[in-house]
Amino acid sequence: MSDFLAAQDSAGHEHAQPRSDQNRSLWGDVRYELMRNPVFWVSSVLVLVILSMAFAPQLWAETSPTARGACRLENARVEPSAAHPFGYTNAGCDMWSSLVYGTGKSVIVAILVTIGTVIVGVTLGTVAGYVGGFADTVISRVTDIFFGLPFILGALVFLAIFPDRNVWTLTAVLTMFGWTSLTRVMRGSVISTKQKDYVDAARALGATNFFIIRKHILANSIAPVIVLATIGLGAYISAEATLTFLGVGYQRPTVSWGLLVAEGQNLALAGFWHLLVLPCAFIVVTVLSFILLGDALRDALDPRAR
Amino acid sequence: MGRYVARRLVQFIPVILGTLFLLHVLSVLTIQIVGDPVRALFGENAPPEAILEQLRANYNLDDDCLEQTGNPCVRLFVDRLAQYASGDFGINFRGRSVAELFVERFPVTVRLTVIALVFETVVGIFLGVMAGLRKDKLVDNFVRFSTVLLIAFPVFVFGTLAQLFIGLELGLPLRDSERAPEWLGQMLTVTYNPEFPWLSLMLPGLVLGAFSLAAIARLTRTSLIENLRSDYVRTARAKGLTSSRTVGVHTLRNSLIPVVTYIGIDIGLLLGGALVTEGIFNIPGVGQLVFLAIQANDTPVILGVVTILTVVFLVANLLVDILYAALDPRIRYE
Amino acid sequence: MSADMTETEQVTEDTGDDVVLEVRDVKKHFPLTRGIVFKRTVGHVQAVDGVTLQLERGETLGVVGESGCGKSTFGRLLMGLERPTAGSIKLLGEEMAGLDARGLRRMRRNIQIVLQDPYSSLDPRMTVGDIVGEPYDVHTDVVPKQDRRKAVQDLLDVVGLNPEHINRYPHQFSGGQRQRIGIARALALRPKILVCDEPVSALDVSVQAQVVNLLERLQDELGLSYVFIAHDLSVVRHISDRIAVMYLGKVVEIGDEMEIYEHPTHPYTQALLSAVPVPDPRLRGHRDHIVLEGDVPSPANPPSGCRFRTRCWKAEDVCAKEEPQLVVRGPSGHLSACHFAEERDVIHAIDIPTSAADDDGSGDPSPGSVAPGPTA
Amino acid sequence: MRIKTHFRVTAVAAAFALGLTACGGGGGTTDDPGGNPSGEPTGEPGGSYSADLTEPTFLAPASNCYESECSAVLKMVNDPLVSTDFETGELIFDGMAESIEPNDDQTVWTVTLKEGLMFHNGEPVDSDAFLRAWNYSQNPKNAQATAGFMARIEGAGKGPEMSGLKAVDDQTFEVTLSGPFSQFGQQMSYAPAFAPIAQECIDDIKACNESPIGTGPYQMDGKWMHDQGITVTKWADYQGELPANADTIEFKMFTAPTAAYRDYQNGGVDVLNVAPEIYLEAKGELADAILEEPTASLTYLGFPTKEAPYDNEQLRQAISLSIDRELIIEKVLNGLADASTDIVTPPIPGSRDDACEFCTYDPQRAKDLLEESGVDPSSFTLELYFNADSGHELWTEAAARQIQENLGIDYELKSTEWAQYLELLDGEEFTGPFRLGWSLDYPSPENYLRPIVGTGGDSNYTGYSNPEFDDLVVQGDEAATLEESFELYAQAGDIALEEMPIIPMWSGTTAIAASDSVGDVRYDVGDGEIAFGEITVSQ
Amino acid sequence: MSEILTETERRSNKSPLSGVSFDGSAPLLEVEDLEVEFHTRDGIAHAVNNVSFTLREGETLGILGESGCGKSVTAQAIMGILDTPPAKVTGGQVRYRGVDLLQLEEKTRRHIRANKIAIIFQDALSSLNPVFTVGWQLGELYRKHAGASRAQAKSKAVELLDLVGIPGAPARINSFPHQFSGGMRQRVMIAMALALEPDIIIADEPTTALDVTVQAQVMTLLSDLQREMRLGLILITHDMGVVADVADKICVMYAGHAVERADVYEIYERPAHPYTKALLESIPRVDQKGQDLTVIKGLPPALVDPPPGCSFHPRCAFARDRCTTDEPPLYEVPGNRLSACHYWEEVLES
Repeated sequence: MSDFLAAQDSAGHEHAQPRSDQNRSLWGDVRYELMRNPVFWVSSVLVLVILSMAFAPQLWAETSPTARGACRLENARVEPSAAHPFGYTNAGCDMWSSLVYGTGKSVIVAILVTIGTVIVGVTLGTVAGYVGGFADTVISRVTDIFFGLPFILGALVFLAIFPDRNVWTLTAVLTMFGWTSLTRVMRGSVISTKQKDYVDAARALGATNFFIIRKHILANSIAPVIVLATIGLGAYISAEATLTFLGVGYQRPTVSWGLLVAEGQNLALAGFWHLLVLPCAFIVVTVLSFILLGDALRDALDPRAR
Repeated sequence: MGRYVARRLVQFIPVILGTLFLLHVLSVLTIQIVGDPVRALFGENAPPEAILEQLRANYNLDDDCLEQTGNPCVRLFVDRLAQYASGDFGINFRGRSVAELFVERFPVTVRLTVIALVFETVVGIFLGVMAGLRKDKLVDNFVRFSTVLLIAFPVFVFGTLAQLFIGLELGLPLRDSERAPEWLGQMLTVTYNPEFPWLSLMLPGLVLGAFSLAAIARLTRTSLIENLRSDYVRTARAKGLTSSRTVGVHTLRNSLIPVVTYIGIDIGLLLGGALVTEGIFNIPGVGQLVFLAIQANDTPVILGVVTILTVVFLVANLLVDILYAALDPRIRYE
Repeated sequence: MSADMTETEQVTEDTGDDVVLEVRDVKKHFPLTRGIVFKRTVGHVQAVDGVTLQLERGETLGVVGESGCGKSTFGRLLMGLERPTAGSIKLLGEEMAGLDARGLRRMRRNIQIVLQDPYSSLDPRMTVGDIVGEPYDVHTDVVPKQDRRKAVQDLLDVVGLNPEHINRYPHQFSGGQRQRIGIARALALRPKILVCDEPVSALDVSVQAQVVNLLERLQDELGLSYVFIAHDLSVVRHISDRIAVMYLGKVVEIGDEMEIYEHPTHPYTQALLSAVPVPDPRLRGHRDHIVLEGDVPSPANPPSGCRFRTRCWKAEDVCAKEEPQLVVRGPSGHLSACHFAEERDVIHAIDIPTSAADDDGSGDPSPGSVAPGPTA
Repeated sequence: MRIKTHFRVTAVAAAFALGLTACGGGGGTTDDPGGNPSGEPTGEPGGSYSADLTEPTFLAPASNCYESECSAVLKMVNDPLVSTDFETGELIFDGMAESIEPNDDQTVWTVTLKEGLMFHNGEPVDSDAFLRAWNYSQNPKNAQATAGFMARIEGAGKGPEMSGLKAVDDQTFEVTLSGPFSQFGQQMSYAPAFAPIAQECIDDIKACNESPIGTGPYQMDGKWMHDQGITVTKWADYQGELPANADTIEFKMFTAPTAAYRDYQNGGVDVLNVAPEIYLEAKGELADAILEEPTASLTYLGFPTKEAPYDNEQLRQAISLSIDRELIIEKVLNGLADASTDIVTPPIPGSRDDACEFCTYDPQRAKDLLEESGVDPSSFTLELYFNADSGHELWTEAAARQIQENLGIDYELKSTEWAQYLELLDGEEFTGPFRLGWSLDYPSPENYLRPIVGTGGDSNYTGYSNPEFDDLVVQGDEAATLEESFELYAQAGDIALEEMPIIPMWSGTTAIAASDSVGDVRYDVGDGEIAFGEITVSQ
Repeated sequence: MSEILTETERRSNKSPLSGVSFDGSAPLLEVEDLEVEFHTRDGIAHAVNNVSFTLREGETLGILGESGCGKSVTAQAIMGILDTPPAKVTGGQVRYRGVDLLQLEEKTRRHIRANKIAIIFQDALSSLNPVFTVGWQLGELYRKHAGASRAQAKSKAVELLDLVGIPGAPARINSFPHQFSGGMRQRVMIAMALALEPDIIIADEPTTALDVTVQAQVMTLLSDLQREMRLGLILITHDMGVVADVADKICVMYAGHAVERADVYEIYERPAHPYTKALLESIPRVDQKGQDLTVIKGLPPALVDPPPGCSFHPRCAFARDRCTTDEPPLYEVPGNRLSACHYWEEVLES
């Protein structure tokens, strides 16, 4: 090889300069775009706060509402006061610590579901989009099957099987009915990436399909999936609340936002507004943060939006 | 076009069979894991075994495979398919024909869905267009924020608030008033009223459509902004057309293509997902029917109704696809 | 030369030791399917339909034709990106059609491609170094890992890019520079043959020459053979030694650059050449102006006999019945597939009156009558 | 008579409910059975009003009705055979029976019907109408929900006709029981199970279910509008004694109690069962306008008495003592219950208000007893079972927390679907205390004691068996007078309350709201229902 | 050319412009010192700087330049269809028959478009609305500008398609753009531009995406129509061959500047600007073999951050120090030409 290169007359031709002076990668561009966006900052700080509550609630509240003696029935529904700015829940637990410790149940499910749906969606979407033909037909039809089942109905039927509802069953059911849209998006994205010339170029180099998928297809197809997943994450938090409201989500003594909202729903109208408003505020702010984060990501990832 | 429809129809078959089988397996598992739904009809006071057995036989729940956890009971599935093929969707635990139940409730849900669809489409597209035309302006940010809020609020909270503040605070005085027209009061009702089958579904329809309204507004906005940048909009301007015509005729129709796709999906979500709204506003619709059936492990209803719903959903999707083809001639002549 | 000369004879005639690529009667038909449940084939798009040609060492073969004539598919066939429906492609004497995946991979070290679109042919998420070094990731035995960076930088230097820009991303480069990156990637495995599929058509005029010159220099320095596929006949003429003119999946005329441009015998070639504008206003109205009617027919349903007859002003009954063979016709001695092959100079000014009086005969748009011949 | 089946609880209310069970309970006021009117009595008959209801299961045959929703309607449409006075436990012949006479050993019962009774369609109500209905009901082929009520009759559940049922003449029939049973008369006051059936109805049960042919003061006005409503109007030819003040009653169906309340606020419903989930809100708005009446529903915790450590009597007593029933009633049940003092709930004749020694909250005594028992509180985790989504989460958790706090026993809450819960019950597979409820089929202490605590009782899931107890109950059954039998039942109850296979928690209270346009709203003791027929409408 | 508009239509069509007094003796179009800026994230891009030219009846002006040189922006500025924001016309005049279009109300301006000045875009497929039939899109002009009925509009559309040589026009008006071939689509675009018989047609790269044979068809059609209808034609292209064939005058643009303006024969024979010269030398010719291609080194500058002085200096073989500081004015070159090069004499001689 070196002799081949040595044969080159390196003198006599000038090096063309790249046109852009900013040495940014594509992701660098995205980062740059995000840094300039106040929506991104606000939403990502909120998301960090929420995540820390989910994974390390002890940082935010001293005692878990499930700890021995943490809740006293005498305090049930006590409204916010200076000493206890968040008041007490219907079960006489401190509302703030219930909300903080409830974050985990609500958010971790959403995160797990997001991870699950992304894994399933990316895998199946890639296979369907890249391999095409029979595999595509089968995957597309299976996607249709799950898609044809309305989400809430499907979840209700499914959750009826697992009376012991915990993070895992909720994750399973939400994943089961959440993967379809990501698969479809990924499939479409892979199909368009597959047609890109650089894929042809790699094939011309003799790259194997696996190599091409790994190096080119995945990286270039996943952006819309990421955006959709972020928005989905917010939606799953909301979904947990709805399922709990319908009586197929978490059950006491678990603490989750959905449970608190469902519980506060009627009590609020009886005058205990804090029981509804506070958990709702947590859900809304969280969902809002994730959706706005997804929006910011989408804007940053979409070159046309610039 | 005919070919396109035919192909879509043929694609239905495996999807419907698949959905049916999926449901079947889920319901079989429910019985196997959770327990005998017939026994659950009676409470702490267990009835004579002979009666339970008779009931199990009545509801086709006496197969041995229902005792073996994990057994998919394929034979039951085949029987059921044959039964469905003859138009028999079984009876529920109250001895009523599932098909009849569905027919009774379906019109209500359809009305609700139609109202929600019209509302979300009209308002959603309007908001989306407003936001898209004034990108990054106040209107845009307002629409953006409020739509996200609609998405973030769990529907049951939203429904209750609407019921209280619109239905009671606003609607009740109207209904009590001598001067206000009756239809106005009925539009702002708190519960379904069979005497006003459309008007009393207005408020629930709005609640039901709120989530999708947000989605449609956002979709329209994105799509409109994208299309406004397209060459043919430039052409329309070069043709000396007014800006309202440029947007209203040349951009909007193209922008609605993804919206129409979404609506196709949404029909399914609305049909099946209406149960929360139906519960809050006491609407005897299909969603509620299924929900109650799930609570009671009323397998024949779950299977029968969800099957019909799936078919309806698929048909709705087909119609949307045809509409899609009507909007986009490039699809039509494929 | 007799019209009944067989194809084999043509081939043997030209085959020499220096032939690096030998294509014989290669066809690529894409099936057209229809059906609701079961797909049935209702026809074929005859993208490439019996192309026979050779490429010699150090030679540049230009392939020209209108869009849809099959020239790009032909390029992909050469690369093994499409498997031919029939026919044989021999690369350095080895038949490609019979190769398994591994064999094909090995062969790909000898033939590489430069793609048309400098934007979509580079993965936007990879650095220039990764892109140019990708061949080494695929063929791991070519350059040891520790030497790869150096090899890539050398390659960048070869194509006239600053080796220090190895960590930059494609979007930071202009179209011309991207095309250089594409060329560097194609060169990494030291191929013998480069298939250039419209390598400059997406570039700005002022940059086009940079790339064309680079390709020429590389050919001289590395002894490459080029298959240069393009629709721009000016560029093709500039770079090619021999030219193949394709129409609807077939080669209609093939010969040395001088033969094709100065003495074209196939009406299609003549029409093509006459349509190329020349940047010299003095030639206005003084060139043979052939305006072809209509569009290229669908390759799924090509005309019988001579495929060009539907747009040809010379067409007679025989053209519909009998497909003209690609044989040597006329005095110039190159191959042409026309029953009525006849030389005609279409690129030069016809030396008649210098009066600038407007001609009004050029380009009568009414169908059937194509306005051949000089005007004024 | 509501609690028996959990249709409403499990199937409906759970979805939208977060409080307690949506239904009230059977039973009624212990005082003046003649009526305890609320609102402004108008006294004038006529007019129409509406009341909330959950979709019933079946309206015909009546023997398929085993829950409060259908019986509320059937109560209007059907006359009972006989009623029971809750004060004394004696039978009242305000229904179709002229008289009901047992033989000496309480095995053969003769029922004599009043003259001239007929169905809404004109068919006579004669012995055949009863034989037709009862035989249909007991036949397992027909799988009737109340078939169990026929179980004591000779030959029940064996074929199309029972050998123990014979018509003497058009007006008289004889019931032969397979054993002596002094409370059979009271049992027959559960109207739906013992209702007659018209020939037209049995010929086309499906049609009859949509529009039942009854014998009562009201008849169906049009068909059953499933999930929307049932309207009944006064039957002009009614000969019976039951009150029917309003001309029409519209029952409006609601699946969610909140929706029902919203419609009440909206003026769409006049008489409303205030469900627990909206009680606080309604109480805040309506205050004293809400009528609160005790019911006969018992909530209790059962122990797997054969499982260690729950086989220890003192531990069971200690657990019972460590639960602050009053606090839970106040904070969780919003006062809608009365702490238990007996296994038999207050409105039932023969119930006592001081029978349960270990039902009061006494943490110190609980600790002492635990120490005495020798059970190490840290050696096990108390697994507390309840059925999910039926509003039991909050109080079971509260109770478990109190046990933990007072006895130092850690807890784990176990909830399952109703069907699964029943399977666990049937298999006696619980590994810790479990929640259950009970309500009467007929107003007799026997109806509580035997099924729940008696050896092999239909609803005895504790594995508890005490021959002495069983013996006392049988003696009660055979006693010649009600008073004697109540005394014997009380002795049996004392044994159960000492050994505590179950710990009684509380009996329920129902809450009713009525609009200004209706009066004379009363909760009927015997029916466990609002006395719809008595309600008057201001015009 | 058939009489497309009736007299009544003509009158009604003129009415929105009745308040504007056009000077029939003034040149068809005069662009003077036109300046357009784009506000981008990276700063202000000066897309068009002091561009001036004149177009007379029956004349063809070629605007020649590479992508990004501002030629399309100039065209859209004349049409008044720039996206504002980000684009903004910051100076100059665009006079149609003596009336400065930039000063007119949007309503009036709208009527100038299509009625007086029409434009043909490069990519006909994306420039035609994919969801409407071609006939509908053509007819729309008559319906909206001339108040024609649907039937009238339809028959006019057929006439137009006939005029631009689309076979089977009566059937084809019901086709959608994607059902046409590239060349046919471009004919539709031309038909659309001609519909209201404008005085000026701006053709923005009308043949770039087309095959040479089709390009020849389209260019022939365009120049025939131009001649017949005495249109003022502005032909915007990067193809030096195409303009050489049809233009009367050439304006060469580079980095937003008009660097050279001259008669077509002069400019090809003896370019007076180094950029024009380099361009001519860098393109291969079909009628010559073996010519060496002169490479223009480097790349066109970014418009946000143009080099000081002459924007071409970093790539210019003639550049001196002065070029890096002084922006060259348009020097008058003998032969009624203009060149924005300090050393135009040197260029001319070389």
